[in-house]
Amino acid sequence: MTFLNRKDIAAIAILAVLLLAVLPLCLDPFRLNLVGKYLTYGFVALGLVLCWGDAGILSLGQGIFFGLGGYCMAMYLKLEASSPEATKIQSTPGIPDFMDWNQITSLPLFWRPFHSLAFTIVAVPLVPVLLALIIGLAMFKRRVGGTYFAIITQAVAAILTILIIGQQGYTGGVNGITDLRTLNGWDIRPDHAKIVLYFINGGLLIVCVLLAQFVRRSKLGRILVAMRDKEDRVRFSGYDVANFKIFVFCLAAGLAAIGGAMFTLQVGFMSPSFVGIVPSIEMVIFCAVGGRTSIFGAIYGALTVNWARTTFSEGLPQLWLFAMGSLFILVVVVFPDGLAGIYRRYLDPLVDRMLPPVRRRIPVAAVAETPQVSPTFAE
Amino acid sequence: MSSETDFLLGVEGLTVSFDGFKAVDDLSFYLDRNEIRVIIGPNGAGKTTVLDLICGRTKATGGSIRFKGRELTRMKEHEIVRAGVGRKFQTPSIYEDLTVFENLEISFPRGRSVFGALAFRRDADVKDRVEQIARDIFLADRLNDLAEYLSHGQKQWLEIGMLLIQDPALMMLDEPVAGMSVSERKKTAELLHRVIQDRSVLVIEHDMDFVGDIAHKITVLHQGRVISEGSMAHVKADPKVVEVYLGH
Amino acid sequence: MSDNEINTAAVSATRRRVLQGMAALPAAAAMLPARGNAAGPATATVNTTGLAVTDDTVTVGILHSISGTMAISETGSVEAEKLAISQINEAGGVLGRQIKVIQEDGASDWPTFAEKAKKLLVSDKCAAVFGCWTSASRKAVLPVFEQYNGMLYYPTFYEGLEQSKNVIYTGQEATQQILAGLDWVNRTKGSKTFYLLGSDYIWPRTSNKIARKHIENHLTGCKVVGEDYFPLGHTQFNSVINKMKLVKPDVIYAIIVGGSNVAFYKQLKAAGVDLNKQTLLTISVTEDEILGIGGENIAGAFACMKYFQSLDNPNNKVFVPAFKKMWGEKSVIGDVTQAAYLGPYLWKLTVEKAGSFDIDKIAAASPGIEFKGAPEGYVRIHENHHLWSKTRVGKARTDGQYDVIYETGDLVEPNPFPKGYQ
Amino acid sequence: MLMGYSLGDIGSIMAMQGFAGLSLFSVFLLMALGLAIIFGQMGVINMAHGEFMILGAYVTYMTSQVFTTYLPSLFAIYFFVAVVLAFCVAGALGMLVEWALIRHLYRRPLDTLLATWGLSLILQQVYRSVFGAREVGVDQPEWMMGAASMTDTIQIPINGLIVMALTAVISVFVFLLIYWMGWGKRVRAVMSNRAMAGAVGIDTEFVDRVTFGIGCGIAGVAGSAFTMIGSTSPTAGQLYIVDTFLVVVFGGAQSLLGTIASAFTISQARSTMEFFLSGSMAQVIVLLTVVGILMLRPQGLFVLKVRR
Repeated sequence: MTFLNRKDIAAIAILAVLLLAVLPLCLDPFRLNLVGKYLTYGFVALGLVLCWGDAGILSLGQGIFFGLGGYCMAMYLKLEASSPEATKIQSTPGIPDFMDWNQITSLPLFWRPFHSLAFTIVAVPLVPVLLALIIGLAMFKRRVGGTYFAIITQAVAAILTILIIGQQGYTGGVNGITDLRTLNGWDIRPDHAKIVLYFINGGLLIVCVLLAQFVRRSKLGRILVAMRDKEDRVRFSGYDVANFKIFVFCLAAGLAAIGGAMFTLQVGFMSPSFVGIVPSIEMVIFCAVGGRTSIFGAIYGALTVNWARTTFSEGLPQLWLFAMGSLFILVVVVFPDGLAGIYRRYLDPLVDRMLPPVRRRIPVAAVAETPQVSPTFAE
Repeated sequence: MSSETDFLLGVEGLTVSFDGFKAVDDLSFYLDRNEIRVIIGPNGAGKTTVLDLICGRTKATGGSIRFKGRELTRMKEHEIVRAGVGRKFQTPSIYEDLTVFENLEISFPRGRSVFGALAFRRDADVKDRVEQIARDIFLADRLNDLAEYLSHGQKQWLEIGMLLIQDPALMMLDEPVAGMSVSERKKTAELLHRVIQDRSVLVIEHDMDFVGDIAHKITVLHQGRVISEGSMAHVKADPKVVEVYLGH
Repeated sequence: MSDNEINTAAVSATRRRVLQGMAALPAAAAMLPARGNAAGPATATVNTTGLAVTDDTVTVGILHSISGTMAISETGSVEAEKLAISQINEAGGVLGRQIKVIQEDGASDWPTFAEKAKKLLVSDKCAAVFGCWTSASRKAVLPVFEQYNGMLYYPTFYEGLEQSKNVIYTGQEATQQILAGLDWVNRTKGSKTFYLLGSDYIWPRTSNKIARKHIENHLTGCKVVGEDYFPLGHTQFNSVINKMKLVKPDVIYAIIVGGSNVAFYKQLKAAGVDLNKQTLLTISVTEDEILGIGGENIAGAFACMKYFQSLDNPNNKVFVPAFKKMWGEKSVIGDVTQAAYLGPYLWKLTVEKAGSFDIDKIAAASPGIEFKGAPEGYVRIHENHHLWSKTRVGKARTDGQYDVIYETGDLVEPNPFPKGYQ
Repeated sequence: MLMGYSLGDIGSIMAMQGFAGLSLFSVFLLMALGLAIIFGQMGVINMAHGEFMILGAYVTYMTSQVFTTYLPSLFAIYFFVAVVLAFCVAGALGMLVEWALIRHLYRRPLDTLLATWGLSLILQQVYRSVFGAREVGVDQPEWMMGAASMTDTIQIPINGLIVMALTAVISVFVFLLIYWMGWGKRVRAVMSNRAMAGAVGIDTEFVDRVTFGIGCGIAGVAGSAFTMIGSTSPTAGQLYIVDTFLVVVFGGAQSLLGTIASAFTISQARSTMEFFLSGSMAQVIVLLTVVGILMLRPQGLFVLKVRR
C-alpha cells in the first residue's frame, strides 16, 4: 500500500487494536454498544476531514446524509419487523405500524424496494450521495462556497427535518422509525448481536479510514488542499474545481450515510432528531475537537466528545452545555487543529526521535515540522 | 483584418463593464506566434482585466477572443487552460503547504479529471519532466522544500514553472519581475527568452528596462482602450503615450 | 484499564447518584436505618428474578430530561415522582422496604433515553422506572423495556395506539381526553363548526384525527371547517388567525405545544380575539404552560384534561400543599405532574397485591388496581394498562389557574385502539 | 376557500392579512438587521445571534419585574425603558464577546461560526441556570396587548404596530450610521485591509468592537420586541437563527437594501402561503424556494457586480 507511510500504518494499527481488541476486552456489552454508537459519528467526522479540513468546504448538513443513510437502513428493518403475522392486529397487516395509524392502507411505492437487503445496502450510500450530487452540482458549479454553502446546507437540513416530521404517515414523523428487530432474520437486539455489530462497525470504520487515507495521499488529495488555499491557481492549472468539490462532498455524504446506517443497526431506531441543524453542527464539533485535518484526530474526537457527554450527563448534566461550549471555543481559538494539532506539536517530534530513520530525505528540518504533507518517494 | 488566420490570439471589440463603468472598451489587438507582447499603461488602464478576460476569469460584455481559431469567451476557465493558455497572477500564487516538486506535479497536465487524479501515479515521466522544469526555473536543488520557504523571486519562477510544465501555446504573465532583485530580473529575462522558443507570451509589466529587454511589440492601454502599439521606439515617440504618462 | 476497575467506577458513580437521590428525600433518609426486613416478607419470596431488592431496600429509576429542550416540561414530573416516593417511604415503604431512587437524565435526546433505560434495567436492576414524557422518548425506550422485561410508568397524556405489558400509562390516551370535551362543548355551547390546529407531530395529528372523526360521525350537524399544522417552535400565527377570523368557527380546537403556545395565545389576543366570546378548547395547555403564556393572555379558554390544580376534593387538598412544601410555594401542578405522582403509588399497590416485585407478576396484577388517594380522585387500572379516569373541563383564569366547570359523571374507559376513529 | 363569504368580509381579511404580512416583515427585518451588520459588513457568522435576542427578552422580563415591584405606577411605559436597556446590555455583552473571542478570528470566518455556536451553548445554559428551564411569562401593560379596531371587522394588533415602529426606528438608525455617518465605509475599510485602515488613522479595534456591539444591541432590541409575540425561554433563540441567516443571505449579504427587500419578499411569501396552505407546508415551500433561488443566484438578490 503505497499510500501509507510508516506512521500511518502505526496509527491504523493502534486504532484497530484499540477498537477491535482493547475496548471489547475492557468494556461490558452495554458500554461497548455506546462506544459503537459514538464510532458511527467517526464516519461522519472522517468525511468532514476530507470535505472541510482538506477542501475547506464546511457542510452544516452532514446530519442530512447521516439521517438518510440511517433511514434507508431503518426502512428495511421496519419492513422486516412488519410481517403480516407480526402486525395482524392492524387494519392493514403487513405495513409498518405508524402507517396504519395514519390511515395508509398500502405500502407507498418508495418503500417497496426496501424489502430487499441488497437494494438497501446499495441505497444506504447511494441515496445520500445522489442528494449530495444534486446539491453539489447546483452550488459548486455556480461557485457558491464558504459561508453561503454552510448556511444553505443548514437550511436544507431544516427543510428535511420539517418534511420528515410533517409526512409522518410515510416517515414515522417525530417519533421516527422505531421498534426494529431483525436483520435478514437475525435478531439485532440481544447483547451478542450488539457485539457482532460493534465489530462490523469497527471493521467498516477501519476500511473507511484506509479509503480516506488513499484519497488524501492521491494527487486528488493534494488538489483538494491546493484548492482550499489557492482555488484560482488550481482552476488555471486546468482543473474543473467544481467537480473536485462535488466529489469530495459526495464522498463525505457517503461516509456519513454508512455511519447513519450503522447507527440505526446499533441503536435500534432512527428519528428526525439526528437529521436537523443541531446534530449536524455537533458532528462538526466532533471533527473540530479531534482536529479537522487529521483522520485519526477526528475519530478520537468523536469518541472523546461523546464519551464526555455521557459522563457529564450522568454526573453533572447542568454543566454539560458549559463544558461543551467552552471546549468548542477553546478548540477554535486556541487549538484550531484540535487534539491532532496538540499531538503534532508536542508528541510527534518525540515519536520521530524514537523511530529509527529509514529513508534519508534531503530537507529533514522542513519535513519534520509538517508530517502531514511529507512527500514519499516510495517508488 | 479579421480574416487573417496567421495570428495565435485575436482580440476584437472586447468590452466589459462593471455596473456601467467600462473597464475595457472596444479593445482589439492581435498576437503572433512566438511573439513576446508587453502591455503597459497607467494604473487602472485595464491591463489585468484584459488578462482576466482572456483566461475566462471575467466574462466579457461584448466582443470576441479567438485563440487558435477557437472562441474563448464562451469557454470555462479550465477548458481555456487545456486549450493552451497559461496564466500567472500578479502576486505569486503557489501552494505554500506543498513542496516545490508537488507544486509542479499538480500542474503536470495529466490526471486532470476527478478520477484521473485519483488514479494518478508519480511515474518516471512525471519525475523527469518536473526535474527538467525545475532546472529551467533555477530551482533544481529546492525540489523537496516547502514552497513557503522560497524567496519572493523564486516563488515567481515557481509559478512560471507551473505554467511551463503545461507547455501552453500562450503564456500570460502579470508583472513577473515585481519585487525581484536586479540579478533575479536578469535571470527572469533570460528565462523568458528561453521559454518562448515555441510559444507566445503576453506580459504586463511596469519596469521599462525589463520591457525593453524582452518585448517584441508593446501595446499601451489607457482607460480600457489601445492608444498606441508598436516597437519600443515607436511607442516612446508617440505623443499620446507621453501625454498619458505625464498627464498623470 | 481492567474490567474490575470499570465496574468499580460504575458502582461508585451509581452510589453517588443514589445518594443524590436520597438527599432530595430527607424524610426517606431519616427513616432508612430504622427499618429491617422484619417489616416485610423475605427477599427470596418477593424477588425471584434478580431485581435490586434487598432485605430493606428496593431500587427504582426515574428517567426524565433534566437538560435540553424538554427539561421545561419534565421537571414537574420528576418533582411529583420524588414527592410520591418520599411519602411512600415515610409511610413504611413497599413490602417493608424503603425505595431507593436512581435518577438518570434523558437529556431530551431519544437514544440517550434508550441508553439510560437500558442502564437502569441491566446495570441497576430497577424494579420499576418512572419516566419519559414525549412519545418519541417512550417509543425509543419501549423495545428496551420489552427486551429486558422492565416496568415503565408513563405519565403524559398521549395519542394512544399503543399497549404494552411493560408499560402502565398513568396519563390519558387521546379518546379519553378528547371525546368528552367535544361532547361537552357541543352540548353546552351548541357549537357546530370546529377549527383544528396543532403542532406538527404525532400527538396533535392523531388527536385531531380522532376529534375530526368524532365531530363528523358522532355529533349531529357538526363539521370541521379548517385544519392546520405548524412546525414545532413556530412563532408566527397571524395568518392562521386571520383565516379563522374569516371562517368564524364556533370552536377553535388547539393542540399547540411548547414555545409555540406562548406565541399563539399572545398573537390571538393581540388580534382582538376575545376568548370570552370566541370558544377555544385546548388539550395541551396545563397550568405549567400558562406560566410562560401569561394568565391574562389565555383567560377564558377551556382546557380539557383529567386534572387541574384547583380541583376541589380531599385528596387534592392534601396533595397540593405537600407538593408546594417540598418544591416551593411558586410551583404549579399540571395534569402530567399529577399523573406522574400516581406512578409510584400504583406500583406500590400492585406490588402489595402481587406480593412480589417480579415484573411478570406486577404486569399481571396491574389490571383492576384501584387508587383511592389520587389527587384527581378515584382511578383504576384497565386490562389494557391505561387508567380509568374522569375527564374534566376547566376555564382559564387570569391568575394562571383553571376553574373546573365540568366533569364526566363516570370514569371514562381508556381505549388506545379506538374502532372507528382510525 | 373564499366561496360563500361576503365581499366585506374578504376585504377586511385582506386588510388584516396585509397587515399580518407587514408585521412579519418587521419581525424578519428586526431579526436580520443586527445580523446584516455583523455578517454582512464584518463577515462574522454569529450563530449566537438568537441568544443575544433572548438576552434582550430576559432584560425585558427583569425590567418588568422591577417595575411591578418598585414602580407599579409607571408599568404602562416600562417597555420603552426595557428596549433601551436591552440594547445596552446586549450591546455590552457583544463588545465583551468581540474582545474575548471574535477579534482572534477575523481571518477565519468559518471558525467564527463554530466559536459562536459554542458561545450560544454557554449562553443557553447561563439563562437556564439563572432564569430556570421554563418559559418566563413577560407581562405587558394591558394597552400593548390589545387590538385597535379600525372598523367593526378589522382589528389591528397593537403589538404589531409597536414592532413596526421599532423596526422603522432601528432601520433609520442603521442607515444613518452606515451611509450618512460613513461608518459602513470605515467598517469595510477595516475588513478589506486591516493594516491599511489602521495606517490611515482608523482605530480598527474600536470600529470592530463598536460594530459588533451595535449588531448585538439590535438583536437585543429585537428580542425585547419579541416578548410581545413569542416565548422567552433559554432555547427560544435557536428558533430564529435559520430564518435570520436566510433573510440576510437571500438579500445579498453586503447590501442593507437587499436585506430589506429579502425580508419583505420572504415575509409576504410566507404570510400568503400560510393563509392558503398548512403552516408546515408553507414553511417548507418558502424555504425550498429561497434555497432554490440562492442556488440559481448565489450572490443573493442585490449585489454589485465587481471585478474579483
